[in-house]
Amino acid sequence: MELGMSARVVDGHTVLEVCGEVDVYTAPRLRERLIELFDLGSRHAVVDLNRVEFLDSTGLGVLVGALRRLRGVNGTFGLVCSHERLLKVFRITALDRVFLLYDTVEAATAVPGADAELPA
Amino acid sequence: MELGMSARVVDGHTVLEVCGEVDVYTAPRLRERLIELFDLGSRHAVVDLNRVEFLDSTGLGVLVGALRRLRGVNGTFGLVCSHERLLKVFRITALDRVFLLYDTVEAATAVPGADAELPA
Amino acid sequence: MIGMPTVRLSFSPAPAHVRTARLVGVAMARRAGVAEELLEEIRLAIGEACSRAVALHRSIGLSELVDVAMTDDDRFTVRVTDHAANTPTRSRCDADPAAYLDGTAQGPAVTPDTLAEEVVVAQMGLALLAGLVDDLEVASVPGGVGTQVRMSWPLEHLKSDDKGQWSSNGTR
Amino acid sequence: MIGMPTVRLSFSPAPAHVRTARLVGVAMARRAGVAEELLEEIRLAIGEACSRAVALHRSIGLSELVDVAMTDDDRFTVRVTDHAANTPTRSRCDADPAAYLDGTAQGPAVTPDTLAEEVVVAQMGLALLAGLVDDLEVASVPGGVGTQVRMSWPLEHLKSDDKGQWSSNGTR
Ligand SMILES: Nc1ncnc2c1ncn2[C@@H]1O[C@H](COP(=O)(O)OP(=O)(O)O)[C@@H](O)[C@H]1O
Ligand SMILES: Nc1ncnc2c1ncn2[C@@H]1O[C@H](COP(=O)(O)OP(=O)(O)O)[C@@H](O)[C@H]1O
Repeated sequence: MELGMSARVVDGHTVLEVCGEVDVYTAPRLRERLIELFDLGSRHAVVDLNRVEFLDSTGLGVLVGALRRLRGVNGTFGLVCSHERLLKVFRITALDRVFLLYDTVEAATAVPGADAELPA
Repeated sequence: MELGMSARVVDGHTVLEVCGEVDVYTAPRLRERLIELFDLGSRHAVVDLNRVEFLDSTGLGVLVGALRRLRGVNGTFGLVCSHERLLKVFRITALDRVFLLYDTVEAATAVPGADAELPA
Repeated sequence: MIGMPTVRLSFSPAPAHVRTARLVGVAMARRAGVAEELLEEIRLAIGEACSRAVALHRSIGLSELVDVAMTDDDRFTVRVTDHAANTPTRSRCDADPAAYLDGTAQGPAVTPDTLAEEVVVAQMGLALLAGLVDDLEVASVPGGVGTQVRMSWPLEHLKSDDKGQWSSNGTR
Repeated sequence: MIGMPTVRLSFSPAPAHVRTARLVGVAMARRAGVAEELLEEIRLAIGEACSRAVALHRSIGLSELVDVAMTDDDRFTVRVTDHAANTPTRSRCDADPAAYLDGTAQGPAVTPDTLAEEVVVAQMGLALLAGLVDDLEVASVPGGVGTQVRMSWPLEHLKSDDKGQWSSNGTR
């Protein structure tokens, strides 16, 4: 139910794994965390949503904001999302045509990226 | 959360194992089930509460009703209850001095009883 | 604002909704910052206060909604309000449970068992409320018909209210 | 009685309470007998309707409570009501999300990103409501200030209402 987040670097991409519910209550913390990562220099980010149980419009808004921010600096922003429950949310809002959606972290990080290792 | 019940005969006692929440919403079903067992001839009953997560005053009322009914026919009525969470409820209401409380089904069925096997 | 409920739940007097009230109460208490070890007694206390109100409404055929108001200012406070007129029958439930089992509390043994069970339930409900809740107050609704059970519990930790914003530079 | 809410939840316009509303809505839908496979969309739809109302109240600094009324007569019906005055700004959110990403929908690029995100959220919220709920109705509050989102879902199975009673013979 609560939001959990953990970041690592995979093949030059900053991968943020998210679990729990991303909603109007917790989305601000996802936004904060992404800003933190971008401020640390991440330009190629992947958000792994495969362990997210619930995603609402506020969560989508945060993801759209992240996409815009990385586009603005010629970065890339991918989403890992393979569960029908969440894919439905992207389809209904037509955001499946806006985001790059991948089934696995491997697929999402296969595109070239150049993020350095994260500071501890 | 929901109420689950299953009955068996152990050493001449009808043992009703209950799991889930016994509250103002589900207690009527516990009452129904006990009545059914008593109508089938059970005179020595044990209710196993060890898998009950929640018990409120309505649940207590049903247990008191069962105790009264079996006392009225010279039967016995024992409760299996070893978890502090539930014991607290019995203590606060002073019903720990009214019921025979046992830690295990074995202890509760050790007293002599004479219930026949349950019909399938 | 103290006294202004943060969440108010009103429900028709049906047992199923008592579960809803417990669910909401515990979820709110947890979020408000009540200590984890108090949550179980809050669940039970809210359930008892609501069951009592539901039973009361049903016993007099009152379909009006039962009210639960919750606030989390300095303490987590729950107010459960019924809308039944204050009659002498409402205080019939203060006998000793053991006496009831002896048959002495209910007078002649002709009392139907279902009524008797209701009396036991009411007694046990009050015993649980009084035994569980340190800060408990039962009072007539000011200027109206009904009774309000007010309970409160301390908050363990304060809530944070920070939220990040996309910085306006560096984005486009 | 049709129209008489079985459960009514009112909450101050805080994001945390949207979770409470989802929790209550799904618990009630399940008990009312809504098909299991509809619960996830009910959770999302109630969340979106409530988030919208909360955002609206907050955007105009309105501390009044948001209302959610639930009934389960022939269908499971949820009504989410805000109390914000109906102004033109309330219909600003109907642009295309893709256009927003291009920067074309918001006119000049000076729009702060945080506002822009709120617009996206509002668009997505409406898209989700419209896409998820077959029986959806958005209307001004009759004779008052505010908007009501009404949604309903079919009940799969009927509820039983039997409960056993201790037989009065054989007990004492
Ligand atoms: N356990 C928590 N985890 C993360 N953020 C929290 C937590 N508790 C509170 N917050 C933050 O505090 C904000 C306010 O929530 P809260 O004050 O608990 O709501 P309310 O008191 O109105 O029920 C939230 O938007 C959230 O960002
Ligand atoms: N899933 C269930 N399991 C057992 N009993 C149930 C169930 N659903 C309903 N009942 C019975 O139906 C009665 C009425 O509950 P219900 O009609 O669901 O409440 P409401 O409609 O007021 O929310 C309950 O007291 C209970 O005995």
